[in-house]
Amino acid sequence: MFYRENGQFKTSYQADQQLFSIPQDRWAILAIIAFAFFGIPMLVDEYMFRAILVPFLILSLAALGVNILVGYCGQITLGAGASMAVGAYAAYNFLIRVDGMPALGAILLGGLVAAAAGIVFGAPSLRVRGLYLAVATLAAQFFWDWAFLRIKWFTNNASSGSVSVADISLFGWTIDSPTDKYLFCLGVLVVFSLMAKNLVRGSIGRQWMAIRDMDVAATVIGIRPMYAKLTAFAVSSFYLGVAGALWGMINLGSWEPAAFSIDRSFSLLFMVIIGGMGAISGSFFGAAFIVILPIFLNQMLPLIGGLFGLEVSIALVSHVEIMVFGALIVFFLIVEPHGIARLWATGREKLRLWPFPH
Amino acid sequence: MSFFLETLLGGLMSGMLYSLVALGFVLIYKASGVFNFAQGAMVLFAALSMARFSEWIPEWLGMDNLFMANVLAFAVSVAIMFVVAWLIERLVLRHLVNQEGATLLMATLGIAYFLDGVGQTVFGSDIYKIDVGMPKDPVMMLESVFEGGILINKEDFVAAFISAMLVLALTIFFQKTATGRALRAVADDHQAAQSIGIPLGRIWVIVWCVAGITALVAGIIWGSKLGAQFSLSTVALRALPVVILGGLTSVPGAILGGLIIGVGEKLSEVYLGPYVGGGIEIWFAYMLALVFLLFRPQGLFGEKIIDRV
Amino acid sequence: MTTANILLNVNSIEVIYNHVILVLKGVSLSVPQGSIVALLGGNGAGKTTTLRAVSNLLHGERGAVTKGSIECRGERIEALTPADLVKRGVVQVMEGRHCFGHLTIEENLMTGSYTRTDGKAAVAQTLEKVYNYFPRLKTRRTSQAAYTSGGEQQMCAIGRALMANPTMVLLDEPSMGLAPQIVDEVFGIVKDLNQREKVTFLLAEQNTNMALRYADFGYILENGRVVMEGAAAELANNEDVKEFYLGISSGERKSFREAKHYRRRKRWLA
Amino acid sequence: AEEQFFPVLAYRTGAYAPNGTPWANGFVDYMKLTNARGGINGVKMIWEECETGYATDRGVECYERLKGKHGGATAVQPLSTGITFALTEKAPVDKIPVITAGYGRSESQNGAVFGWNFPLVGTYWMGADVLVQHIAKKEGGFDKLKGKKVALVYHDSPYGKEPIALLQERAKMHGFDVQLLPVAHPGVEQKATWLQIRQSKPDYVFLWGWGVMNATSIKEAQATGYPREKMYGIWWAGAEPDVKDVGDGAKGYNALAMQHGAEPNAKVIKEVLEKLHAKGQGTGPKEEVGQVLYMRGLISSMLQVEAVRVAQSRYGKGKRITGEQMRWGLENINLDQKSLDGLGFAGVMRPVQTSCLDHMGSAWARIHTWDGKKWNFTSDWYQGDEKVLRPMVMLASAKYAEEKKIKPRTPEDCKK
Amino acid sequence: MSGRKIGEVILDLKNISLSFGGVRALQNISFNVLEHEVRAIIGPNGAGKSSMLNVINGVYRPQEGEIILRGEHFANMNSYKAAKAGLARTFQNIALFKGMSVLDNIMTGRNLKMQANMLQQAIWWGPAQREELEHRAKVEEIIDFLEIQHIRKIPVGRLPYGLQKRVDLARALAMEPQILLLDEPMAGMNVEEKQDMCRFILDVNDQFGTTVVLIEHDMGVVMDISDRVVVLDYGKKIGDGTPDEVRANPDVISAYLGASH
Ligand SMILES: Nc1ncnc2c1ncn2[C@@H]1O[C@H](COP(=O)(O)OP(=O)(O)OP(=O)(O)O)[C@@H](O)[C@H]1O
Ligand SMILES: Nc1ncnc2c1ncn2[C@@H]1O[C@H](COP(=O)(O)OP(=O)(O)OP(=O)(O)O)[C@@H](O)[C@H]1O
Ligand SMILES: CC(C)C[C@H](N)C(=O)O
Ligand SMILES: [Mg+2]
Ligand SMILES: [Mg+2]
Repeated sequence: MFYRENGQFKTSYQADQQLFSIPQDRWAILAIIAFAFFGIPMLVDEYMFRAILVPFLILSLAALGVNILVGYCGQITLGAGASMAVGAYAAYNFLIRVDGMPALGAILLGGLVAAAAGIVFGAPSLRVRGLYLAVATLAAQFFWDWAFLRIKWFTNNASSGSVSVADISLFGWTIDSPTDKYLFCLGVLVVFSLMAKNLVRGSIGRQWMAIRDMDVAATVIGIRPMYAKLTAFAVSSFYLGVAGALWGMINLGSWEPAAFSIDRSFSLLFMVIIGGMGAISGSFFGAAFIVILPIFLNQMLPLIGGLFGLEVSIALVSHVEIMVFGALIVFFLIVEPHGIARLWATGREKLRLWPFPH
Repeated sequence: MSFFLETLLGGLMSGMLYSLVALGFVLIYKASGVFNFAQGAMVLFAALSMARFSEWIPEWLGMDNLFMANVLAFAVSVAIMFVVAWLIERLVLRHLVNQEGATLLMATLGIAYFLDGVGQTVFGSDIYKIDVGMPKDPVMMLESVFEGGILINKEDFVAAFISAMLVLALTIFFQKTATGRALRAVADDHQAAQSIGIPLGRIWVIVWCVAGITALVAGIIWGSKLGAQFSLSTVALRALPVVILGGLTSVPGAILGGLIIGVGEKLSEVYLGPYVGGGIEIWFAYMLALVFLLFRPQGLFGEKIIDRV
Repeated sequence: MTTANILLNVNSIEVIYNHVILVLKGVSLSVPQGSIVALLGGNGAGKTTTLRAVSNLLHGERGAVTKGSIECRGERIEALTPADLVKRGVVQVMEGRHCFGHLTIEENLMTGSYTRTDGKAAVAQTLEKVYNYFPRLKTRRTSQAAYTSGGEQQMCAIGRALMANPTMVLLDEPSMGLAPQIVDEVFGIVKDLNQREKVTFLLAEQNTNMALRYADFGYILENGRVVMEGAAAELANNEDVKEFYLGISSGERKSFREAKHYRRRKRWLA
Repeated sequence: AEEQFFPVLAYRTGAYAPNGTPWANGFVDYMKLTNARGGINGVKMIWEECETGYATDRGVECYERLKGKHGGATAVQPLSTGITFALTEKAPVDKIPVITAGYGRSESQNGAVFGWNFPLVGTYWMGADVLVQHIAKKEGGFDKLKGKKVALVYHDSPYGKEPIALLQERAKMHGFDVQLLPVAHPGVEQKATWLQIRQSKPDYVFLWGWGVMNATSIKEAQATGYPREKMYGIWWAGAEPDVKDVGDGAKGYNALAMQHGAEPNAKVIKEVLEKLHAKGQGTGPKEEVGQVLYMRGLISSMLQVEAVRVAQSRYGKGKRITGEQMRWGLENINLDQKSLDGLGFAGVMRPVQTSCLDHMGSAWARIHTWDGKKWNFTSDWYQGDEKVLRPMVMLASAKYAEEKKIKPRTPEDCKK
Repeated sequence: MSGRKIGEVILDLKNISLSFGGVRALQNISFNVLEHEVRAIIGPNGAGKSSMLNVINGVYRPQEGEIILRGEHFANMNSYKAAKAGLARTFQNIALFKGMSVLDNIMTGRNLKMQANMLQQAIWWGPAQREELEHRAKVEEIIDFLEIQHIRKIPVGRLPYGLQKRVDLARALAMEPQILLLDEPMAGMNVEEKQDMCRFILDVNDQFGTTVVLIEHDMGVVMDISDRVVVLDYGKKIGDGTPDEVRANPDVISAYLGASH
């Protein structure tokens, strides 16, 4: 009904290959982006920006990176946090060691360094696969955790191992207020999402997916696994590195290696699986689920308890929070094993047929 | 020399303990193709249950016999792990038949969160004591051979012995029973297994129950060493390199992997650590596993990864 | 057909995949005790889906029977698990073989006997029987199934189902990928089991020629609907069936070289 | 009536819950007690808890969430050195004092640079200094420390690294060796650490642990036969959860007491039991009231309450005060023995006096030892050595000021 | 017959032997393929037919023997080299990329011919888009040719078996191969569908001059459309010649065809 496609004809392959080939989608996306840039800054308060929106944007970017590797190229990784850390510390070092280094430059260079590290630690994927690879990527995770904790040079000899950056600026725009931070991250995310979408719909994206779905067949049609896997590691790590740099420099301001610990790696993987592997939009859904749900539960549970006249102790809230969180993960998987993005797609398919059931 | 031996022994002992946790992973993977991230949470849950019931039961029954209290607590915990297995099958796995590995893995993560939450709600989040009478003080041995002798930790010794027995029992269970074959079939292809009448539900309950009991034993041993507390669930992270090094599907692999990792990480920490600032054992363990994988991508004893067109 | 000895009765079922894809649009069929019933139809007609619905394997494909009923010996079976069904003697041989890749051929066969309770000796006897039917399997008994050839895997899948000593077998494309000789043999085995051991077969087949030769009764499925049914011999003589399913027009087999470019397919229903 | 809002950053789940929970119980109980006593000149205290799990990012999230609630946070106590580091730059912007009683960054004692950090009653440098003084005394003088070896077993985080600078400074002065042994979060894997200790046989082991790490260290010491008598923990490694399930194995283990130990007989504890727990309004189990970490929370809370009282004395009795006014209050705490006695803390702690330039306010500590059942004081009072500490604090804070382009406040600025 | 003209030897296999542990899948097999011809390989199950194809395009490395492709000797062929050299194939156990749409599956076949670098692809507008459209047009021709327009956008995992086989063929065709290796392309199809498939194969052979190597169990098909047939039996070659010669060969009859054919 809402998706009435009758009467919409495509007269060229170009039209058919557009990002969002259904006009309704295209307009919806544009409207969302416009609202994100202009509407949200007028509507929400500082807390929303700092505690929810900025983390959501940055983690979406990171999830995008993980999704490229896990969802599109089928290489499960548990070292995403390490890539973020590499990006963050590299960007930090560029910023403080190179005079006049612009912040954006440092962030992008951080991404590149992370990409290089990603290639090195992705190399085992040429031999090791599946869960074995997943666990092997933990080697990178623990190694970098250790390196940033132990090698003083990385932290500019800070005795505590905690580093911090002052407010950063971009072409004279000092990014210090929460709204600035939000807009900056949003800008980065929009550009990077677009690029990710382009990559995955182009020939490199198809190579990744081919490797994911059936690598022997892929080699037979002339795809080199080495090239496909390592580019996936590189691109993914680049995204993660940029996200890490943003996380450290924009969101946290000061951080220690624990900010990029194995928990981060896990939660990024969750985002991708819950959100939808192999769907760009899945990264956003997943990040929203993982970032917002715990905060929401944390705030709502006492209220719900209050409704029933129960005084819910803080410890209990925390415990119930993780219980509900776990239960919801399972629930969503049962409803749709392919993630929220697929759920969304199915819903859309139903809308197209609506009001007929089939 | 005697110090080297001590380190080696220490490594072997911790290796045995890792094996015990690794075994839980292997069991479930082997039998259902699921990589069970909830294993750590199960260890914690089981340990908490053991610790709390051995404290509560004497209170309720007003008795004062440590041994009896432990026996009863163990029995109750076994029952609880059975219920957990049953619920997991009912509420989760049953609905995810024939789904991909990643989906199932994710589901076990959900289970892990849930168990962590329930465990702490029901049993509390303090450090609790598990006292099954493990000897705590060290003994010196071979004092005549080495100067100062070598120090052996009795507790580790007992623990290693129990692990070895458990492993033996499980190996027999897998190889001598018809269920063993059915388990492997399920791991390969849920749907095909169903189509020939293997009752997935029952198989899963059995496997998770066995894994639960393994977790209980691991929980008791680790718990009596470290206290039953939340961080027990992180011992799972120590067991992961063991699992992949030994091979996800191999019981003996879990043992040998555990020994290699245990020895490797202790030696590295003690002999290499000081030169680079210490704290290297965990990544060293993973690197070690990774190096092995480069030569044998399926781990030491894992089933060969099949790719054919 | 009398209703008295109907073993399986499928009553205008509707099947939906993934909540949105409607595949079966009211399929009804019945399988009498001791018969061989063939389910024919082109690619995507819904043969496999029908068999899955009967054996309750739809669940794992995220499909569901949304209308109609399925009865086995008068008992509704939609709610049973596949394992329950196997205990009642109904076994499916899945399309695309689905052998347990890591298990050896012999282990694969042995898993088929999981539900058996009649003792080791009886099982060993059945194993011997299967090896007699498929000598090739015996020579490959110790290799892992994933490394056997396509045809060997197909034999293994069929043999595995026979290990359960079934009273009814749902066979999904048994001839696929088998050498002509073996195809003959497989159908021979089907006939043999049917006549000697009174095993009932519901057979989804593309090889219409073979299927109609051995079956008693046939249903033709198109687009999720039954478009034609009748005794096998009758169907085999039907002009349309001859032309479209047997490749015989005006009494003669046409050379594959002569096939025309334009679309020839006639549909009974859109 | 007016209300004064306090965020409570606590951890009651996860690996650090056994230690975080009693602290939070004491912390909240004192606020309840204050309300029961009629508030601060009639101003009621309200608070909201947020679970950080001792994780820095979640701590920051909690801070952001709570800082603006109920008219704004008065002060925040993050209960983690890592979170303190993260908040150090945010606090001046938001104008919310960060109180870190007994933890945090040691150089933040210098209020001229760290205008919003308050490491009241103790910093890790001061703690480490006292420990060195103590072992020197045991050995018979600082000169006897030459050639000795001290192993530092520490939580591998900003917290654990904090004392390293001081120990190295002292080591240079007296010629002893420091062996650094990091333990990764959460600290249950220490076998290799203790094998190394067994090999190098240090004369003393200092323990800078938190959560299960503490108990694990003591158990490993037992398992490798290292004498517990030669182990000294910081005050976060000297409470009941650290030793109680080790039982006899912990006998002889020492830890620094941040002035107080377990104080079940203190007047204030009697009052808490009577006014709160007897009425079922207490926080946490009754048995734990008065234990070491509970006391620490209670004292942290009391210092905060007293700072509000001080601030009110300047900005208006019975009025709600802002974060900025709170800072003034914190810089002008002057708790003498008499006021402490009045509050029920007689015998629990020594007087505290802060100033704009000294945000610590007291540098006293002593040792207590576990006898298998309870903690007993086993040393005299020590005071952190100004001559060692002051230069280090000045140097480090000057470096910080330069990095962050902060202009240190002068005594004149303080008068404003 | 059409205008195609059988040419010289394009692919020559010499003394190929391949074994897996104890299984001797291929024993000293030699045969050749002429340019533009349709060459069939037949034999009982497990004879080594698929293994032969796997050897030709480098999935398996034979222990002995060599492959001569257009005069060039390949001691160790690998899949990438084979693809570069113009070999394409379909698979017995369909090896499509399950998560991708039909269109994307076929587009992967164009991969070797696409040049845009990663940065260009990320930006999309410009060279990447131009190239993409160019290849899309080629792919659409194939889609047209195989009459699978209606399923273009559907993920292949959902397609019925027969259509999947057709997509598999489309993907191979997209590579514009000189030699097309087909492993049981008609398994699981009914007569009518087989006729379609034959038509496609013959058309490809005819219009593009593509050489076809075909494994098939349906003798009707093999006899009707192939120019020459090689017969394998448990690793050994037992016959080689025109369909009529092979049909008359007593070894072949007893090993494979059975009396009825
Ligand atoms: N898991 C699934 N999800 C969505 N659609 C499906 C699924 N399985 C089958 N279908 C669709 O259902 C229809 C019928 O498929 P089915 O496999 O039953 O056909 P079939 O008659 O067995 O065909 P074939 O002879 O090719 O095996 C097809 O259009 C197919 O696309
Ligand atoms: N990778 C492998 N490892 C072990 N054995 C193998 C492997 N590939 C093939 N084989 C064996 O080699 C023999 C030939 O197999 P192949 O697949 O080539 O047969 P085929 O002629 O294609 O048979 P079908 O007609 O049944 O497909 C079989 O016995 C098979 O088991
Ligand atoms: C309670 C604490 C603040 C101690 C803690 N280990 C720290 O970070 O310093
Ligand atoms: Mg089918
Ligand atoms: Mg084959």
